[in-house]
Amino acid sequence: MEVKGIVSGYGRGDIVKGVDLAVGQGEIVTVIGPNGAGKSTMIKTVAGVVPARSGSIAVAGKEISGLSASEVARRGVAYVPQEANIFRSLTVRENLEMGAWVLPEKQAERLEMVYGFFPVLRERRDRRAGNLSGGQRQMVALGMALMVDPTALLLDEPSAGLSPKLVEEMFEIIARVNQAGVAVLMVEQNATQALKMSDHGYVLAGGQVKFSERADVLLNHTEVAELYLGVQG
Amino acid sequence: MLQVLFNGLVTGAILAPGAIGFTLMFGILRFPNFAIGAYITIGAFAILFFDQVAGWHIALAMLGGIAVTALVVWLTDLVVFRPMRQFPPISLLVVSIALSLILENVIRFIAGNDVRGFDIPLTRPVKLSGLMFTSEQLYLIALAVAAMFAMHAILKFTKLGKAMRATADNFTLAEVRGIDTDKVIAATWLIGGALAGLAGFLAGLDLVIEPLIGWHLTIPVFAAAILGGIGSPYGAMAGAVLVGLAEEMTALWFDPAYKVGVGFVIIAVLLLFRPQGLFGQPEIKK
Amino acid sequence: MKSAISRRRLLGTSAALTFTTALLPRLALGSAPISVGSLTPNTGGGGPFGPNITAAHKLVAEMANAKGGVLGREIALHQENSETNPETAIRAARKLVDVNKVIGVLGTWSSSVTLGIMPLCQEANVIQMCTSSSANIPLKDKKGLVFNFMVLSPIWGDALADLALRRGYKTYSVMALNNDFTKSMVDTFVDKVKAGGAKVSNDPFYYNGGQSSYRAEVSKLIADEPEAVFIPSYVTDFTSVYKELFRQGYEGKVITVSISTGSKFKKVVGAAADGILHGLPAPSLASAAYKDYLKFAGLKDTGAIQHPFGTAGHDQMSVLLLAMASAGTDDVAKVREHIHKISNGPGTAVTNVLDGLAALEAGEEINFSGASSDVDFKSPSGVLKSRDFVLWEIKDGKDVVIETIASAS
Amino acid sequence: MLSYLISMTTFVGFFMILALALNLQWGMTGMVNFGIAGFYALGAYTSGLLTVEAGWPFLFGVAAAAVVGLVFGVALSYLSVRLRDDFLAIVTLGFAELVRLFALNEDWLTRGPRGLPIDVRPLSGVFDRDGYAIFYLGIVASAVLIAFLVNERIRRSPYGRAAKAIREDDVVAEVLGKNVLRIRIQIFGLGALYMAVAGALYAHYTQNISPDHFTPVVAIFIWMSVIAGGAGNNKGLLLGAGLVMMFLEGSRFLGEFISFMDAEKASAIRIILIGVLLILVIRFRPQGLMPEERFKGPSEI
Repeated sequence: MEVKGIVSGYGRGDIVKGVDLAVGQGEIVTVIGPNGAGKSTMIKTVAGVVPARSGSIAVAGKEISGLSASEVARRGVAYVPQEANIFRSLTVRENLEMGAWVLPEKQAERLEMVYGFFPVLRERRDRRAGNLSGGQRQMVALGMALMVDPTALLLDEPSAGLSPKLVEEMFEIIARVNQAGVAVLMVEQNATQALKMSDHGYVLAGGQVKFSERADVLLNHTEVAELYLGVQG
Repeated sequence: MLQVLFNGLVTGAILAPGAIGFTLMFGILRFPNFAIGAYITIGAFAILFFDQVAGWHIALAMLGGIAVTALVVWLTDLVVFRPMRQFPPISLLVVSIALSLILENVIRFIAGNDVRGFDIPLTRPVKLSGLMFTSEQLYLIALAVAAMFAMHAILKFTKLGKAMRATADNFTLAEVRGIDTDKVIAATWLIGGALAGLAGFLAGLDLVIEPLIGWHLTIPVFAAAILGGIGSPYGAMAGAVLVGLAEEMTALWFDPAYKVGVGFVIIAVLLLFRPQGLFGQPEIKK
Repeated sequence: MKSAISRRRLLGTSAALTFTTALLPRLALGSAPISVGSLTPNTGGGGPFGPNITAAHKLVAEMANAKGGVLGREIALHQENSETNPETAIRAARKLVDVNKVIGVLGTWSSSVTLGIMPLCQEANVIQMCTSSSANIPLKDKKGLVFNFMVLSPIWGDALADLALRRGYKTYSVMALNNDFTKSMVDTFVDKVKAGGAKVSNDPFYYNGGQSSYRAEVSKLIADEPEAVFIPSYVTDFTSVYKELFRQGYEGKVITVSISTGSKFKKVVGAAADGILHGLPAPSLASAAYKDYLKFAGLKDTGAIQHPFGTAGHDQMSVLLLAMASAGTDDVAKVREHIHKISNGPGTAVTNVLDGLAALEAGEEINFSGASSDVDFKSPSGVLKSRDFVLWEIKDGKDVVIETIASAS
Repeated sequence: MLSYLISMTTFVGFFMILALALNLQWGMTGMVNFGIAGFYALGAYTSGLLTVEAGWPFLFGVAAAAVVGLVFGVALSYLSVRLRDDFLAIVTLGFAELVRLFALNEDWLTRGPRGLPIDVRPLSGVFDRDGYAIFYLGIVASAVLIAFLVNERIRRSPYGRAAKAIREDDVVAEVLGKNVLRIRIQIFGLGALYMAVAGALYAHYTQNISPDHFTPVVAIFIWMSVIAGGAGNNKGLLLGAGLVMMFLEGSRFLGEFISFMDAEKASAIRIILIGVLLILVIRFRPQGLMPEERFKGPSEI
């Protein structure tokens, strides 16, 4: 996935002011940055939820900027929003079925795969998703995204609001999904943990990329560590 | 007392299809569509047309009328609401009021103000251990219950129905997941329109058909939908029966002159103290 | 003095008329038309009746115009819809009065509209002709410009109570549509049946039109199983109410006003309508005026009362036009006097505008009797002296006359 | 024709006051009110009853109407804090209907459907008919002018900008230290006061009121005025009110050209036209004919 010079925002001002980034096949790429840096808007722009005002977004060489969110989903790019990322009033199973809307013929097969990733969801498949615990809700959200057999996942703060133990679990799941050959682009507050499992990292501030490095390099970068990883120099 | 409950049930049965239709549309389109009353009127007149002008059997006329109403309602979306999808709810509310003025007067233009009724003879009641009812009232309840079950089946067991629930639950996520929201919206209008058509039939059976028949049902229908928890079809059904009961009781034990205010009072009290409705889940602040 | 001036003006006009006619021989009616306003309830509560009134006004005006108009001037009819809503009606009346300069506003139906436009009509010295029943109307008509073609509603209550008592019913329940028309009717009805030794078993109550059901109201009404129920109402709500009464198995007598039981009502409820007693101030269906009306309106004589308000509309326009012809002027004060003169007589009896105009032209005095009533007004107020009150029972889907009461008012 | 124009202008004046009131509540502060007819009726009946039954002079009646409008407005404004826009629309509509039902049913006070004749008018003996029409237009016009100036004053003041901040986002406004509840109550109350005063002036102008005068249709016309003119723009909605009245009444003159149609059909067509026009304005001119003026620079929050 190649993102070049995207600009986007709400209302009159721009929030994302020309961001370039790239996600290689099968890679995990993490974007970190302070609050208000435009991380979330950036990922929404890639997902087609917020329209890009300029710049290009290409997946496997094909341009997807300007497409609506549902068209982006059809192209195998599955976005998981940070909040309100499940259908609360539907059962777990119905949620997953909705995930397979664009790929109905593979629904049964994908459902087995997702249950394989998250056995607990199979147990609770007839429960209302809104009544599940926070961790299980995230599993539903992620599972729904996986139903389309995506080539890339876009995750907006997948660990937000989870207990430390669950955060650990979440990252493990993401790693497993990634090992199955899905590229991951995520935005994270838990920067250190996220970078540890990533191939590449970006630091976003003021709507622009401040640093772009291999994840391990970024982790040891003193300035980044001080400013964005909460490590005292 | 049993009789009062039954009467409330009959009124509820008349309100229920309209309330479900209203709440379905609200769930997905996120504005209170005031034209629901005009849709009901269209239903009553379309059925009347097939019944009296075309001379069809009443059951056939009902189905034909329901189909016509569904189509007209869907057309109002294509022509009026669709280009304004992103407008704030209050603008759409005003638009829907204007639309209901238009539809009501198109009917008046064609059919005039006269009172009319379906070609069904009135029947005397049957008395059964203190309960009094007529065969039409049983049909009426049966039709409303059938519509309820049909709605339940659609929402629960069909892919489109589930997608409707999903879209009502979380529109953005539905788009993100690639659900064809245009198709879902079209289905919502068609189904909502069909329910309004049925409501037109039920109201026409019970009341008198004239250009304002649906307008008179608008506020009770709103009240039923809000009472049941807006966006929740099952709640709307229960809400309809409760509004029916509340109206009956006000007229019996308070002052009939204030009956038409009951719907409003229910709405106000409920919205203030339990905005999610009696049966709804609290809405998460986004 | 004033009449002298207007006569002089009239002479002047006719001189000018001859002059212009000479110049432009093709302009048959050279002088300005006489404007008449029609303000009828074409939508809203009066919707089932308004269009008949409008059509009747138009019919009479066209008949007169076809014969060369009145006073040699064309009648220009300006029609507006009151929407049965005084807020709208006031502005419509303003337009009629201030723009069209009408001599009269005819056809208002609900009392709230008639009363609503009265201040501005009185101020502008414009005649009003209405079919409204509020007792407030004569009280507020300070200039004697309002002519009411309907008797006030207490008279209805009185006549219907008489009928009920003579039929021998001993217990009654009463409910009514909540409006001005019914309120005074209920009061007189209740007083009268009580005075007649019968019992009103419920506390009379009112309901609003446009409800989603009338079940509870009907249950409440018949809870004490009265021998008869009295329900003053309009056709729209009464149809729903009656369906409900029937479905709740009420076997007693239903008494109401005939405006609720017209042909459309009978079509909706079918055979179930049999047995309803109803009454209305109406001409005898055999009267020449009523037959004329049916002919002009292109209706068949069905033996049932048709166009209860359309007939009044016919009479309003006829009376106004004949009064102008009789007065020889469109000066309001004179026309007002002549309205009394031609409607009360004495003179040749006429029942339509054509005969009337012809008789006046022949120099006769006339006494107009209308399709809705004999049209005799009390003086100085424009309240009908009397109107025959006809009582019917519906039998086999048809109105059968039981009796006719000459009501004094 | 002149006296017709004078009386129509007077009617436009009532609409303008109502529209200015709605602009305070909705255009400037974002509070929905579909209960306009309710406040209008309260004002009309308050002044009408006090002058007719209790013999108060005109000015006192109008002042009492203002107070009653304010009281009910303040009471109802508490709802605006708790309800979403569209729900508030339904609840306020319900308020208006309850007021109308009260006026209809409590005839011991309001004379119910029989209507209340009001013959009290200021300086009624001084002028002739035409002169009085101009005089009364003057009264209404001054009321419009006062309301307009007050609105403009508010709009330009820091208070008005706070109100606007509430309209845009009341949470943000709260964070910025605005007393959201107080501003909402004050603005809604002031708007209700305008409406009641308009009602009182209307009552003494028409000299006969009944519950039928105060149907929800009034609210629809006023919303049309504000939407057509431009929410938030006081000048725009004066234009809007004028246009709505012109359209409502102007379509009467159209009637003369479609006289081949019977009256029932013609009036149906007229209402259809009104509906279509309203939808077209919202669709193609959502900001109204005169969009709200925006303040530039640091004063904007």
